[in-house]
Amino acid sequence: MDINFHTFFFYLIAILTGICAIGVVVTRNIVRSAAWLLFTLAGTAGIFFLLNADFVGATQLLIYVGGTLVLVVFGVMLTAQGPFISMKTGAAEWVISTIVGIVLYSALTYSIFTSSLYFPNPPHADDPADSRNSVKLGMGFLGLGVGPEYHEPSDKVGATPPVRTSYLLPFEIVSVHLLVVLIGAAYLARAKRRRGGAS
Amino acid sequence: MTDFLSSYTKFLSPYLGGNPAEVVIAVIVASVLVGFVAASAVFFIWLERKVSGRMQDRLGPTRVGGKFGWLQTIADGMKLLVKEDIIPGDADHMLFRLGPYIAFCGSFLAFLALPFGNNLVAMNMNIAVFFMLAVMSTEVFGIILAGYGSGSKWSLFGGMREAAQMVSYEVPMAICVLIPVIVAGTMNLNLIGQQQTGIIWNWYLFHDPFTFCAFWTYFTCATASCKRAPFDLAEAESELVAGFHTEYSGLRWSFFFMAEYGSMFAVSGIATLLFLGGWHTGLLPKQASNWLENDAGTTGFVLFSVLSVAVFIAKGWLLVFVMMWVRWTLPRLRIDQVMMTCLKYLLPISCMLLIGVSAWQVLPHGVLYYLDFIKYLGAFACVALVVLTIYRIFSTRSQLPASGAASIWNPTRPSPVVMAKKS
Amino acid sequence: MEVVREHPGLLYVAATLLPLASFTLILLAGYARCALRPYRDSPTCEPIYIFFGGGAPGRVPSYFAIGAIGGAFILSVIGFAFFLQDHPIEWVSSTQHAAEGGEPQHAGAEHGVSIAVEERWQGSFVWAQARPGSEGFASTLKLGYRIDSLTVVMFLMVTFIATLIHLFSMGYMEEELQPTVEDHQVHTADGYLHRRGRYGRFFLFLSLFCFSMLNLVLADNLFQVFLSWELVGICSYLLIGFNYERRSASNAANKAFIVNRVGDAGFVIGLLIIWTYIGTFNFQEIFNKLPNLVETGQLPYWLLVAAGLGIFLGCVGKSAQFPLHVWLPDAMEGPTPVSALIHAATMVAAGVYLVGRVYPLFTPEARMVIAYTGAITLFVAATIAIVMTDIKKVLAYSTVSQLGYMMLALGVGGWVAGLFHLLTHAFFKALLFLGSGSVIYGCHHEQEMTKMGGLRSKMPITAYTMLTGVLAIAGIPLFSGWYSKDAILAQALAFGLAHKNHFLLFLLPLLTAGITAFYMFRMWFMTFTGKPRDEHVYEHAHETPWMMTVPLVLLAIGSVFVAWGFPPWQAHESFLGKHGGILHASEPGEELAKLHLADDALARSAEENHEFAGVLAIGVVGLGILFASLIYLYRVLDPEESKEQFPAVYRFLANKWYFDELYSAIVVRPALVVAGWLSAFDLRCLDGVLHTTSRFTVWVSWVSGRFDLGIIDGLVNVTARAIHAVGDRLRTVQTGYLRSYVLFLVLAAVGLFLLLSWFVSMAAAR
Amino acid sequence: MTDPIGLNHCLYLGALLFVCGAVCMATKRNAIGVLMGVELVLNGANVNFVAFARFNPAFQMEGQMFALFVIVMAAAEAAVALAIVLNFYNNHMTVDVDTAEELKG
Repeated sequence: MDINFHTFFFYLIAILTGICAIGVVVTRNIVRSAAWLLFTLAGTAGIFFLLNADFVGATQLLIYVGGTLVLVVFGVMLTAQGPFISMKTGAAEWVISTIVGIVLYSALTYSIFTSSLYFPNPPHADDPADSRNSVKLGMGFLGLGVGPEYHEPSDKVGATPPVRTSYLLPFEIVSVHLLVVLIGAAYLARAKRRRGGAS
Repeated sequence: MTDFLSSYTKFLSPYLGGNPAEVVIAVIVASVLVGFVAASAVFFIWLERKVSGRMQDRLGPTRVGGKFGWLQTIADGMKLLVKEDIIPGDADHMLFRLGPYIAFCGSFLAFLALPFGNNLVAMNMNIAVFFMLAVMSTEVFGIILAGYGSGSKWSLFGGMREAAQMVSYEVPMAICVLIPVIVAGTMNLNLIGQQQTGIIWNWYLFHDPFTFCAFWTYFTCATASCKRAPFDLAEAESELVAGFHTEYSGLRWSFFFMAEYGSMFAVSGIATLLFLGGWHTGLLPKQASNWLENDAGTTGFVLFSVLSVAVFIAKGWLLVFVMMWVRWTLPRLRIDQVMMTCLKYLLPISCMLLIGVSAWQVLPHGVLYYLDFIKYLGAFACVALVVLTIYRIFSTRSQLPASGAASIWNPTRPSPVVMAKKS
Repeated sequence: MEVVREHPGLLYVAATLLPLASFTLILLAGYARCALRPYRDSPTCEPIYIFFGGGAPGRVPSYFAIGAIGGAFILSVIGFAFFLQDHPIEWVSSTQHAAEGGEPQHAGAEHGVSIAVEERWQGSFVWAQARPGSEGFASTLKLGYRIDSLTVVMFLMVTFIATLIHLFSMGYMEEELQPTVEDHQVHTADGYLHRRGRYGRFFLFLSLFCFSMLNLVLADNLFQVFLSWELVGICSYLLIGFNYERRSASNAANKAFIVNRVGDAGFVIGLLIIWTYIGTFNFQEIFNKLPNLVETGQLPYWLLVAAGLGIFLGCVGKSAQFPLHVWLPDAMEGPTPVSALIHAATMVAAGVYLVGRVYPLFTPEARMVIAYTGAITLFVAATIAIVMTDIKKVLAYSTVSQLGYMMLALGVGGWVAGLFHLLTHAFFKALLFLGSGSVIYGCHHEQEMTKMGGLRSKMPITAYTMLTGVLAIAGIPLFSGWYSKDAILAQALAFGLAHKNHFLLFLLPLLTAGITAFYMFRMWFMTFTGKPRDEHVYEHAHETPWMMTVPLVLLAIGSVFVAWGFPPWQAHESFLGKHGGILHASEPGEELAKLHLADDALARSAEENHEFAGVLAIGVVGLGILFASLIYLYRVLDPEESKEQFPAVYRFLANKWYFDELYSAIVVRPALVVAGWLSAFDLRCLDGVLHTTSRFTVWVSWVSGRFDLGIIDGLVNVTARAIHAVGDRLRTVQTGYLRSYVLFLVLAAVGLFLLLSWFVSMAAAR
Repeated sequence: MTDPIGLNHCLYLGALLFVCGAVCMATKRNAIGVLMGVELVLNGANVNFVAFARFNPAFQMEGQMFALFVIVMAAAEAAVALAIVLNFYNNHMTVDVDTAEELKG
């Protein structure tokens, strides 16, 4: 038994996250569901921290928990009217869904398992300093090459300097996409006068 | 977790060694932080009462615990601890219970990444300031859940307002935080603090006009995101009874207050570190400060650390005091005005500042050389303003009538101020 | 600045383009306003709409226009200064140069300049090329400018007069500023016509006109002249028809336009001949090539005559010469400033200007035609002017008459004299027209002289400035008209002496000089002296505002001094027209000499006969004035009586020599008859063919339609029904429940993963 | 339990989150509940991405980049989805997705 803190906390957080995720599914009350979802997301963020992805974890907290989830709960409150808070799902549907879910999970674990048999874990560098890469993420977003080197296929070796992946373009696309979504969502959700509302 | 604490293990491992040491250290650090948050909450509540009292020409607490009512908050806390724990019948029990803890956790987690002095930080993160913003943003969720879970319309309204306000104010606040981050080139609060070593004009507040403006913008947003007056719409007494914590009492209620005062200090701490030189006094030159820390032996190091922590906490408290000052000075805004302030004013201003500071960063060195005097100018102007204000305070006090300020409002006697105006 | 110093000709290009800019601005603002009018009530559009002028007409367009033309005037003055630096003109000369014979010093003004100086005053760019890359014979159309002394003087004249007329118009068109203008001359079912004010539109047209006129003067080639020529024509059309609701105005505009088309047809013929045989439109190139072409016979002589006459026909139309003069009097329907600017001072002078420009193209035969055309015109018009009672019509016929003088001068070889008269005439005719405008404005749009009289006391400035103009046009010594008219008469006399059988060419203008004086003084006396004939008009008459009197005064000063030389009492010493003066500098003497058309003896004879002709003219003019004062001032003779004594003559003159009736009989009516025939042919024959074709087409379509419905649609329908049946079976899969779709999705994912794992294991096992 | 934490552990967790999200989508009748399911699914994917970033040096950058983009996309998707839900609510006076069956075959 070589349980260090890393392992211990991973199991702890992973199990709690899993339980909370199941809680999201089984809770009938939608707001409680949201609370479970909050814990799931926070747990996921914890997993990210454990996996040395500080920046992603913090982003997860800031955007998911502080933004998206608040928005979702906001939506719940805007649409909540007594009976709609917990809408009952039929038992048959529950049974079917659960069976399908279990089958899917089995399929997934099976494929993970088989693939790990044939493709063993790649060796990973366990140096924490190496993985604290928020700076590299930022450089990637700014268009400086940070990915693995890629050599242009060419007759002459070394004719062109190796290219490294950078993420400026996707970053810009996502920015524009967010802006468009912002406008679109505002347009969709704006207060409309009902047609023929005067009558 | 090993990664989180790596800096501490490196520092302490010779003395404790191995894994058990990590547990012990983690526990100690957590207790110290919780203790600090609780203690400062206690202090702030007392301070708030005294400040509001003085501002309203009252004395505030005077009796409990001796001369200044030192123990008033402790007494209140005792009362809250032993109060009956009431959960309304219509409330959603689970969410009602959950709310205060989520709020407190969000506020408390922020302290993990807050350096109180050079390397005096629980978790020396690369993205410390981002982390702090992130975890503080989860605080709002607790409040929403509390507002919803109470099953009361006042609470629900309070929660909704809180949600809208916090989500909106997070945006300009984050942008304002980015401004010194751009100047510093790192999100590591410890490094940012180190970069401001030296005389007062090394503070990022005076680095250039944009950071100067960014400080005020940030502080406004921070006040709003702590839901402090004049932005305290979530608990507006005149409209919503007590807002999201209408149904709360006892210990749960005090958790909300711990969370509020905790996040007040947290945002003040961020402001201190980003703009006001962190743990630096602003009086010692860079060489002297470095000498004291590194070359003056253990005594110097300890002295330096104690001084750092004291200076940092003093600065944080000063900013918290300013928040209280503002609370008792300005009237509360309407909710639409609050949102308008954010979206129509603070957001564009912060965006402009961001662009401006980025432009400043890419200015040619030759130009920067000539623009460097701005920081001296700003620093001297600010210091002069502070000195002038203090002088005015004392000189004004000497001009007050001997009977004290209270006599001005005594209706039976003609007011000296009015008389002075007439003559 | 450096560019201007190196190419001062560009100043003139800029001066030309300024009015175009003003035109464009006003036009765009107008478009913007029209586009915005439907939205003028919306709060966002309203400020923009108001910015572009809003609902009511404003003064802003006139500021643009007057600014543009004023700027052009200033540029012209600056350009003149530059020009004098490069081309020394002697201000005080003496006749001994001419007497000494040979090429005197003044020739240096033309030939002494170096090539570099020539380059500075001209430039061009390719506008269109028939065969790109080849810049040769009859392939390249260029736009360009070439500044010589004629251009310079014309620019000064046109811009100066146009500026003043713009200023005058600001006052005259005042009532167009109202949002609703009542037109008393147009009756509708609801009484008088009400329309929107057209202040901006007026200045829009004026600006376009100024641009066109300046461009015409600036041009260095016939093609560009032709473009401007047509632009000027369209401006004239637009401005004559400014009050287009009036039937008379729209008719007059049409008439002017159509009559000009006749002239322009000749112009185009001339252009085609030049293009085909000479291969270029550039004046200099034409003149350089011409002698060689004529000598070698590559250009047949009769074609050269035809080309000259064709171009002259264009000039006849534009300058309202007999027999195409009928449009000009009718053109008086336009607002008076327009009459002053276009139909007196500048545009009609374009014909004369062009004749001067292409002077070497005219063979002696062509010149004779020009001379006789001018002579007939000047006489006919003057006789008609005697009986006209409309103040503007009198001036219109006097314009025609004076233009006849210019043509005559050109025809008899007096190049300088003709263009000299063009310049002086512009000043005093603009003055007279503006004065008449002032009178009309002061009398509330009363144009009949029979209702005026005694206005001298009511509007003194107008009266005395107009008197100056009358004296000038009559040819009283020391007034500008005297110098130019003397020059013409001297030239005509010299010509008549040289060619005895054409002596009529001297007698007619001499006689007409007297008639001119008579009818001009008649006009002045009827308008300003004596007892008021119509009390109502007299009561309401008033002096006009400063915007209208200031131009009058300036023009009066101009009509006195513009032709002065040193000493002023010597008619042939006028700096404009003297031998060696500024106009003489650009006389195409060299080109004429190459074509053996120069006649030095004639020129010398003209110099010698100058004084004799002058004395004769003064005598005739004095007689004319005497008659006029006897009849209209002192009332010794009653004009009504003479009218009754010579009814046939009066009717003949009052009906304008029956020109309109003549044209109606020989042109208009036959044209209408032929048009009727053509219409009948169109209706019967062409339409019949068309109807048959269409019936056939309908039948074919019906057959095709049956085929389409039965066979093609049938196939399509079968396919569609099959697909519909299949879809009907399949649609039950789509339950409409979102969650069942998710379940399908998950099941599919399960299948996919199992398949994937199987593949992976297979691959790995191998 | 005795293995050091490796790729597979994270993948199992991601799969669990994914399956929970899918089942959540299939069972919740509340439109916002469906939306939560989507968030869960995306989180499962994110866990996988970050795990690959951690354990496969070739994906060290890409994994985290993709995780970030997924988070941003999720935020955008949530905004649009909520707007749609609000519209749905305006039209049907409920957020029960089973009432949206106008398009059934």
